[in-house]
Amino acid sequence: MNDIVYSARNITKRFGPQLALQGIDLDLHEGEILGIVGANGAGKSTLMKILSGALQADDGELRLGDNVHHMGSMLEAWQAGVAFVSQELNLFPPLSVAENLWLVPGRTGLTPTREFLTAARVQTERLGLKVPLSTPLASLSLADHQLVEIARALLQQPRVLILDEPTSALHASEVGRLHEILRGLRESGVAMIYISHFLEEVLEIADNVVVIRDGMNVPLESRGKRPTIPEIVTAMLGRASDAVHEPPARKTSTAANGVRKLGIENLRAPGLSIDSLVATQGEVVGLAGLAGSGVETVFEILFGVATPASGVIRLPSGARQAHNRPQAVASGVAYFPSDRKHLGLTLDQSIHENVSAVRSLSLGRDGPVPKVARQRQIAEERCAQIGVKMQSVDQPVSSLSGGNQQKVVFARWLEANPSLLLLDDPMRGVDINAKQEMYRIIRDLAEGDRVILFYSTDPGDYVATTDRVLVFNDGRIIDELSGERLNEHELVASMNGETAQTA
Amino acid sequence: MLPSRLKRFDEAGLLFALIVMVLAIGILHPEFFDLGSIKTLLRQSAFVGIMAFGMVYLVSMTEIDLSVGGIYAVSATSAALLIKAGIDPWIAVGLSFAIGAALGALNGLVAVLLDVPLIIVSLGSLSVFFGLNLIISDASPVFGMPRDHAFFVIFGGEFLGLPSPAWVLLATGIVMHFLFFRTRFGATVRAVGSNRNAAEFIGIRVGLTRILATSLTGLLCAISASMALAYFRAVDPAMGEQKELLVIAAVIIGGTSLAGGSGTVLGAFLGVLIITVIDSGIVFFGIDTNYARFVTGCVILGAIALDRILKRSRAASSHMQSHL
Amino acid sequence: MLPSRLKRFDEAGLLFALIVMVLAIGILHPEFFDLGSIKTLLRQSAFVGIMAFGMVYLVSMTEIDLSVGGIYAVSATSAALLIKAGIDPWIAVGLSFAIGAALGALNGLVAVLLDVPLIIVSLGSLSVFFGLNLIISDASPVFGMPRDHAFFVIFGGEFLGLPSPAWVLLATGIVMHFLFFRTRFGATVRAVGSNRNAAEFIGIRVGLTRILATSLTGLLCAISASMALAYFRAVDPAMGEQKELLVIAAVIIGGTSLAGGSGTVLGAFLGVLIITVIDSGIVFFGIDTNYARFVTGCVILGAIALDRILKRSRAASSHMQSHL
Amino acid sequence: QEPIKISYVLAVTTLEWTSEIKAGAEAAVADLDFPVDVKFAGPSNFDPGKQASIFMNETQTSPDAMIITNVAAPLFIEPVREAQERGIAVTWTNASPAPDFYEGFFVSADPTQMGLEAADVLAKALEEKTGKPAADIEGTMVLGVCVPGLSVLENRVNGLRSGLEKLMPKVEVLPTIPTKPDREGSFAIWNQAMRKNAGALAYVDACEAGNLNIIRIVADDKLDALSLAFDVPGEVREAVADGTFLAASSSNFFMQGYMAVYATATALHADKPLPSGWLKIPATMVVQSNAGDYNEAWKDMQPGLRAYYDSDIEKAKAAFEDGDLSPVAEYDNPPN
Ligand SMILES: Nc1ncnc2c1ncn2[C@@H]1O[C@H](COP(=O)(O)OP(=O)(O)OP(=O)(O)O)[C@@H](O)[C@H]1O
Ligand SMILES: Nc1ncnc2c1ncn2[C@@H]1O[C@H](COP(=O)(O)OP(=O)(O)OP(=O)(O)O)[C@@H](O)[C@H]1O
Ligand SMILES: [Mg+2]
Ligand SMILES: [Mg+2]
Repeated sequence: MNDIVYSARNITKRFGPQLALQGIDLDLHEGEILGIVGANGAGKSTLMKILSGALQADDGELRLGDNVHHMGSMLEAWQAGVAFVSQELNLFPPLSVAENLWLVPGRTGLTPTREFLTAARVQTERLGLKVPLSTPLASLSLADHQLVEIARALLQQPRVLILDEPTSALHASEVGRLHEILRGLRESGVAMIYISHFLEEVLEIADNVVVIRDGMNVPLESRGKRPTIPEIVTAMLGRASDAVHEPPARKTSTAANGVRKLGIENLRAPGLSIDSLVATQGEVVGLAGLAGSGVETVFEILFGVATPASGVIRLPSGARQAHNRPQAVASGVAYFPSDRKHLGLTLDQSIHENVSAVRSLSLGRDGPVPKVARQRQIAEERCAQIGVKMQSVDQPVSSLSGGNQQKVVFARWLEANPSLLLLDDPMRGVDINAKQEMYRIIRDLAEGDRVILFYSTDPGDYVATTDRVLVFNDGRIIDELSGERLNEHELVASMNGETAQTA
Repeated sequence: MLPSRLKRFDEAGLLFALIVMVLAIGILHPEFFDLGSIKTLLRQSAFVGIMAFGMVYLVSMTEIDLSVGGIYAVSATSAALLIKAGIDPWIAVGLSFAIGAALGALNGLVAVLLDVPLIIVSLGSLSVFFGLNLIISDASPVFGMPRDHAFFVIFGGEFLGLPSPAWVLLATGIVMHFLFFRTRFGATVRAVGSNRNAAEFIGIRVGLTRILATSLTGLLCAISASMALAYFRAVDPAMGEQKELLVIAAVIIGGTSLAGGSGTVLGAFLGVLIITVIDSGIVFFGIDTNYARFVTGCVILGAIALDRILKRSRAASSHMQSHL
Repeated sequence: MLPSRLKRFDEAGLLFALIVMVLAIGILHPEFFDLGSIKTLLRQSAFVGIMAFGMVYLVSMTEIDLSVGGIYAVSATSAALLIKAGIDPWIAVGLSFAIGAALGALNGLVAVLLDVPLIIVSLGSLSVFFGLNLIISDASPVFGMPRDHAFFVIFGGEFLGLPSPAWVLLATGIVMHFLFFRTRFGATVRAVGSNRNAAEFIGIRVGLTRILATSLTGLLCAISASMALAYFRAVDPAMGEQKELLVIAAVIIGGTSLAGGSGTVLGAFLGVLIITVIDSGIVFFGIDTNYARFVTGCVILGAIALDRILKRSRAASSHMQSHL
Repeated sequence: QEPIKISYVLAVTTLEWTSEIKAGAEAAVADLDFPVDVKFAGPSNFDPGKQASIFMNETQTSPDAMIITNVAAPLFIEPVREAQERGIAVTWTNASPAPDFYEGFFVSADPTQMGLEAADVLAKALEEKTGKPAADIEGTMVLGVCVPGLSVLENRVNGLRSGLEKLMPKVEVLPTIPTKPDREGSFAIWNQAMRKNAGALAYVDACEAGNLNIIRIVADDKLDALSLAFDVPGEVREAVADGTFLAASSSNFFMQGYMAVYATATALHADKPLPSGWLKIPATMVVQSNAGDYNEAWKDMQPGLRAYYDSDIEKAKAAFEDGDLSPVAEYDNPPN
């Protein structure tokens, strides 16, 4: 075909002893959105980094149009019209949104031009970013960071646009807006690569789907015109998925005496007003809401980061409200943060150091002179349980793929053996199989004497794990979904304030 | 309008600390408000301040240059030697600017080639530059400048009632502030400082940016040195010694964060003034030599504490406001 | 087994640089291999090295303490004054350890309370401590120690053929290495240095960790000071001046990264030796006073370059190997 | 009667010779029969840049006169000029105001002369020790200086070097080694230098820290080398008294401080301008024979040294009153 804009042949990449990519081929056509799927650690991001010049292949050939192109650096890629939205955000928090958008190689001039600023404003508004361009990036949420990164790439007016998990921190409505923009670009002939672990999303937007497994192309055998999710999963894993997940046998809240519970009464804080929230042991309670609805504030208060104006809190461990993080951790509260890069991990330390950090450092459970051999062994067991794809527990966490890093965040908090788990989007960027595994682990954890509060940007996660969902809007609980009503459709409607039925 | 601007004005705490100090000295010792006293203060501040502006760029890139005093010394000595050799002072000083910028660039180049932080390189080049200074000056002072030449008259003297170096300080300050916050180069410096990996990742020429910043710092050292030469009309081999800590102190007291990505030229300016005023205060209060250093340290800590406490309360109050 | 361990031995480049330097001096000037010469070198290294071990902890937490020289001075002077006042040297030195640790803790406490980096606080406390030293010593030397007392005999003398401070250096080095890599405290220090936000997030008491680390550094300064006191049997008011740069140089040449999260006590030890050997080399090669500083700087840069180039080629070769 | 206000700017406030200056200055104040206020200032560590800025700040407090302990003339010439323009009298001490500015009033001992005298002392001692005439003595000598480019120190070494060359032409005086101003730093350097040049006839440092370390190493290693000190801190004085050290050549900072204050105050009191020229202070060579008296005088510096130097002080006062001053240029270009 002669409308191939960008192609890769026999791309091979090693990291030390590990073969991350082994002879991958890829063709990208004009006006095509190519979905790429694969399990965590399959090599998707590595391939994208090579396509965008951020990494160099050990072997293989890249062809841009009709010419062999050596992508020596990202600068070359930008210049060749290839824009890249990477999985790990590459932004500058102290700089303003405008500066972040403007500061890409190839732009000349002393200061941003008026035209550029206008274009930037239009672009960010289309993506749904609701802040002035002069706002420092640091004050924005993770989702907004992701939008800025996408806007930066779009403003480059690329011929080829690569999006590596662009939606992992986005809410459904933002995803919708993005897809609309991508379709527009497709009309104008831009070729795109779209990576996501939300397979529905990929199927919805992509013209074609490529599956990568263990650094190799896998043929996608489809019986119909378009592949189905089970077919994709089979290709990704090399076998049929273990369990097509069934929603849990939901419990009804039993506020029996003697069981551990979390109790919140008359909680008042900036942007938050809760009259009563009770969660008992064995329950997984979903807290859902759109951006700024107050869920994060609840988590922060329970974790001792934020101080409420008033209210009574009783933690499952029996302790009163914690006033700082050490106290919270010591009282059995665990907070699985969504921002793994900044809050979740110490990226340049080894996996076993990361896994043991809470247990050994915050809680001191391993004594003043922890045994390294034992720590490594525990970390190995934990990582095997959650399915972290790694070479050894001695490698730095930064060398893991994004999804596998997320699993390490999960692992380190499990080590705390907490009685109250605050899960803030714990499955961000985790592949479908691992997600099933994490659903199961969360359910199992709930079987012990724990209280679990769960938040996710993916409505499907609530359906898959929680017993009931409290819907937040503007700092108030406006709805409670359980039983029959706990399905994706109702949930999204309720979050958007469209509760037709009575609560 | 004004109060809200003031609230966003990050250096208010430092300015307040400075004003408190100035008033404390001036009310008890009105001679301090003499024009002469103010002039001395400004001239002193200029020598350190001009260098500090360059260091703001480096610190905001999470870099520290310990060799600024050495660059200052070599620039001053080479200008003086060239003038003695009969070269026109304007040209000699121009050449010394080139030398300063080149030494700075050399620092940056070595740091980029070895891929190490600038502080490591400057630990070595600090000695190299001061050593070079001893070699070219033969460890002797350089005297005998043509004191009637326009260069010495203009920059060694006053302009509109203030010492010329004070005007140069002001001018470089404005330029450096503008460069830092309003230009592509400044934004690149801040970007590299805030997230070097990301900057590299998106294809910003990090090495080039580092070299440009060190070279700019070198140039500013040379400018500062030329002001000192114009005023002192002679150069001593000990010139520039121990200046690095002074310069770093000004930048850091000024509020430029070592975490990178942000910096304040205005803060460095206030930092320099605070340090200089403390020295004046010690003299005006006639503090015993044995106690002077102790008091200096306490006042520095006090100024820092005042600044941070004000910042925090300001942050808290603006937080409160937003709740209304 | 051995070669692979050697490959993982990060300090090989430094060790190589040191060996090259020692051989270069020793082959041309065999007197350098005198036991006496080695002893001097070790004793001298001990004074700086013991302090550097504490600074490794701080730098790996992305902190810098500029006041180490001040703590060293106050500890030495207070021990000497207490001894002169008739207190038993063992007790006096013990008290001076407590003073050193307390001054260090004070640094940390102020930094935590104001929520600023240690370097800012130490810019002030540097002056406070040296000022304190002048006040307590009345800016005069303290001498006339009971030189026959066991403390002076033991630590001012030798043990098993080497200067006692060298043994103390070794002992503190081993303890500090172990503490850094094997204990909860060390791991906490590294975690805080690697990602302070993440450490705070999981409930690590970051403030406490910072105070403990500064206090440990203060203690090590006092230990180093006691070694100097034992050997020189006198204290100058200028003692410790400008030691901070020497200590920081040792740590950074030693390879502890300013980016935080990792550090090397062994590297700091080699860094100290390199600096001391350069001084010896200048003397043995009889380098002219005017050139000495220049040469010192060049050798420092050379050692750093050698280390980094070896590190890089080692990284490349281990990469290559893995391809086979 | 308003006291005469003098600001005395020291080069460093923590070395013992500084307290000697202070004691001398205070003794002068006590001797004068009109009120004089002397205020001391200066950096606590050696930092000429800082000293210059202290000087400038001091001039702003409007004293009647300033006395400067000069170590880096280029940094003070302009500030001094400015001070003089404002009507402040300025007296230089310690090191001369350099070539540009030889018209000032300058009070100091002559470091070149001190070096020459030290060479004399060394030659005599070696003659005694070896039984040979000085001209026939062979061997090496090692000199050190801790701050290259500091004229006081350089002149001491230059004087010593030229004296040695004249008196003992067969002795090889090695190139000056760079030592350090602090005790620990200087110690390692001297230790290595003495090892490299083991068996030298003498080791001499122009700096205090070096002197102290040489004493220490000579005693510890039981070396048979001579040494003498410039500067006379307590440990050196004791070492001279007990014979470890051959001699100590004192720049006589007590008299420097005394005469600087005395001359400056007298001139101001008489409403006369300060003269131009060098009021030379005799240097004191402390050897074992006079060490007892000298050390006794130090016990209570102000009356002690005042009495010890009484006749020298009277002579210097007379020289000042008679205008019997040497040209300042002699400091750097000694007449042959
Ligand atoms: N810098 C590195 N050093 C060593 N190994 C690496 C490095 N970067 C990636 N790897 C390894 O390469 C493999 C592929 O990683 P990659 O990030 O491409 O996965 P991915 O498909 O993007 O996964 P995810 O869905 O979790 O983002 C993983 O096994 C990972 O551990
Ligand atoms: N520190 C604060 N100061 C002022 N307002 C705040 C503060 N923290 C939160 N808010 C406000 O409280 C509301 C709830 O915010 P919160 O971060 O809890 O939302 P969220 O549900 O976690 O949103 P997201 O999905 O974006 O993470 C928002 O309107 C926010 O602006
Ligand atoms: Mg990935
Ligand atoms: Mg949130």
